[in-house]
Amino acid sequence: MIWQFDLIILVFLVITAIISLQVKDLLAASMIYGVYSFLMCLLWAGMAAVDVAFTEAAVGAGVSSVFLIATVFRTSRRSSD
Amino acid sequence: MKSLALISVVITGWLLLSAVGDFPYWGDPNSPANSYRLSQHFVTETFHETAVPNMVTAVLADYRGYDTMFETVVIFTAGIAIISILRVFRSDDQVASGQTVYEKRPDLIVDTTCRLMIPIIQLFALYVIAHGHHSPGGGFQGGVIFGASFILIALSRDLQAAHKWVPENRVLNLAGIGILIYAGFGLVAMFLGQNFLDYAILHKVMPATPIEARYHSMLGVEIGVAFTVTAIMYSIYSNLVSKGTMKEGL
Amino acid sequence: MEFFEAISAKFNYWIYVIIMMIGLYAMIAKNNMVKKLIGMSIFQTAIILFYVSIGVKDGATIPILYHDQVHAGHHHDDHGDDAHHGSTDHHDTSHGGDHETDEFGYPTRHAPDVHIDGDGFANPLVHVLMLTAIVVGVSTLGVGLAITQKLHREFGTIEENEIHDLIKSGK
Amino acid sequence: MENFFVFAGIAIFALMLPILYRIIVGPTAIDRIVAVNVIGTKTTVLLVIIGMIFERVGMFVDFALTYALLNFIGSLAAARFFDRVNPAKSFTKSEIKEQEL
Amino acid sequence: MIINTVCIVLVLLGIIFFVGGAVGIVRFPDFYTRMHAAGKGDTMSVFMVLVGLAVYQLSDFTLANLLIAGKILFITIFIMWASPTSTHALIKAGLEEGQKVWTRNDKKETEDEQ
Amino acid sequence: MYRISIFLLLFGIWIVFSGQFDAFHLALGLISTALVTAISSDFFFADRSRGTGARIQEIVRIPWYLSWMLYQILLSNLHILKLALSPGDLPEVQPKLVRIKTGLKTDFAKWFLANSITLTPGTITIDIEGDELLIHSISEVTTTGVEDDAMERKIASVFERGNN
Repeated sequence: MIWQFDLIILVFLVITAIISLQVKDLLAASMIYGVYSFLMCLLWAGMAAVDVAFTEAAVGAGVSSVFLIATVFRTSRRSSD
Repeated sequence: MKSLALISVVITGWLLLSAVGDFPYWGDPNSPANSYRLSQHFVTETFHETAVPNMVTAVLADYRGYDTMFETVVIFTAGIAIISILRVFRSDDQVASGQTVYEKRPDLIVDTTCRLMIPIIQLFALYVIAHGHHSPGGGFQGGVIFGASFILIALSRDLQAAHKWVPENRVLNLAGIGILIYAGFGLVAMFLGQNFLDYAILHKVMPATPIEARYHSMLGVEIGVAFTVTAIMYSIYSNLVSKGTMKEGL
Repeated sequence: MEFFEAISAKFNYWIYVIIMMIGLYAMIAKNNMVKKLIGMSIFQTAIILFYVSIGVKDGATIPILYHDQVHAGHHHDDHGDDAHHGSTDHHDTSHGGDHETDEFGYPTRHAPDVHIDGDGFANPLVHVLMLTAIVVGVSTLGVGLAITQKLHREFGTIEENEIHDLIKSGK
Repeated sequence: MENFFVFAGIAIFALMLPILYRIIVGPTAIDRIVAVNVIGTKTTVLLVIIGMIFERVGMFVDFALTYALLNFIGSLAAARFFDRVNPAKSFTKSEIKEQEL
Repeated sequence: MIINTVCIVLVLLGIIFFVGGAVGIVRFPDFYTRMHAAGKGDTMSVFMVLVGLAVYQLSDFTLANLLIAGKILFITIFIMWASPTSTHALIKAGLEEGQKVWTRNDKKETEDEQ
Repeated sequence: MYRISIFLLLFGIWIVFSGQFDAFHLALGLISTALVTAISSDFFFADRSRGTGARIQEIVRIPWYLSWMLYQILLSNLHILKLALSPGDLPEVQPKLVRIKTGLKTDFAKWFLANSITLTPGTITIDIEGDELLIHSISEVTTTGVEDDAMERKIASVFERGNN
């Protein structure tokens, strides 16, 4: 457990969560959700949960943002809120 | 509506925060979760009982094998659900493709980079599956990475090119085979007279001691998980990106 | 000061509640389906954060044995029998019940000389519980996105209030 | 040495702040996507540094490698999105002459 | 001791290059120039930091550590391999989206108009 | 021939990944490498008409080129650092779109050229079509630098010496 890193990441997490929900452009929102997932992976790596961090790395970088982008591509990109 | 949501969220948050005082301190080795007998047993005895250095893999595939098997089934069910929600089988489909027919301009730089990268991603995924016992990794992670390599094929070329490698029906067969591999290990153990998913008895059909039988069965189970996860990840992507028509991907 | 210490010692729990409430608010109040699903994923990761931070131990390393320990185990296996035959008395006194065998003559404990410190490794149980939750979470995200696309196919929009209006007006 | 690694990690986290600023204000979506890409690279480095602090780098290298290999997929998907939404142009021909001058 | 010094110097140099990229991303005027900072400020800095860490890893010279250093070098290779491609794909996407190319003359003209 | 060399290449990569040298893990490595070779060996080496000798010559020359490339990347980063930290309203930033023609024939050489241009000081390849490249250049110095064809000659000497 590296408390210096953890404190920084926890603050960043809240910031990215709020941004990704406030952005009106859904494409940007899904990419920023990717940043949220990167930070989560770092947090778990810092908490010594390597397998969880590995899963989050593979899922967050590889597939989850791609799924969101695919849906945004097939529906609409603008959001009203 | 928004103010109502805000009020309810604030009340819920306040209730949860008022419970925070009862939690143990962060990183306390004597907290209830850490001093629980089962957790201690998993840390100290796993290596002696299964010969696997990575405790997470051992607990995942052996001690809690039942749980993991049905998590895999949940993933499989999610894939089936997406197909039944979204897939359209009519060939003259007007609904999905509002756009004009897309002519793909091949991009030389992206195509070349992806071509050089895809086999290495696949090799890395297999490495992750095979070395789940000694380093972080295992069926779930390796499966997702392997699925991502197929997604990369579909992105760098188009969906049809990826379908030439992994046709739709073969994908679903693979997903089913994965679960069958997993359940097969449990059933063989059951037929040999032990409980479902109790791998130690498999030394009767393997050239190994009971401890090694557990070690090797875990690898087999991880391979089954990897099959299912690979197939379902690719299936979800190909359905979502084409709105169920399996044509004109991203 | 006391208040500050109370926050800093349990900072992760505070953040988990805040993140969870952000996700919950997005699920209730946001109008757009994709935003709702992002909120759902954030809610999910908040729960996983809660579980993982319960299993943290100060000064503990990752729940994988050191290379030396694993290697020592195999090393012992190779030469253990010789030592056993050579100095039976000494061995039996020092490792009383470690060399038990089952009815087939196989050892029941792998590498009995390796000592594993219970407090030196992080708690693997919470990691196992949460590892599968992530992959299952991405599958359920996929199901949600598929339902969103189905809605878009039916109604031509993914905004909740517009869908309500369309349903009320009989489409 | 461990203190040095902690310091290096904090420095890299501090350098994420300007990029978060770009994500928050970024005038267009694609600016934000570029910033996300940069954060992905920094994450890879940070994972290796965390491994150094734990003194178990061999275990942490694996998913740094995953990021190095897969971070590319997200950016590529976003780029393909723009490619599909906007009609295909031939940039080396004369269409963007006016921009060039 | 020498190895520690080499590692510290390389990591610090890498962080200085990171500063270049980060400042560039904030200060540069348009999307394309920011892309320069984002795409290139990273390659050399990642190379320096990771090579520094790989050198530190080799301070205890065994086969396992050598292979781990090799893996760290693999990370650099893959980043330097994928980074130009994603830079290219994104900048092309930006041009397709119709991002204006900022030039010195444009700026002068707008200032004159104001 | 190509399949065997791809198999050996991938197995070398596996060895670096794996780090376990007991028989069980080596056997797993052989199986995995064979599987990847079977399903996706078509991705490597698009142009398979070249002879073995030409390939070996290329492989010998590439590291020499890469070391030169590394030096260029260092210069590129120093350039960005200097531009980013220059005071005022960034007087040296004068972006421009440049179009150059290349004489390189093979796709792989073109890919190499495009990536090299992206990595070197102040230039990014936007698009490549036929033998024309569209390049975004950030300042006056780099614009003149990219119009000079030194890099192209170096790449041609690596990949296409045998052809001419």
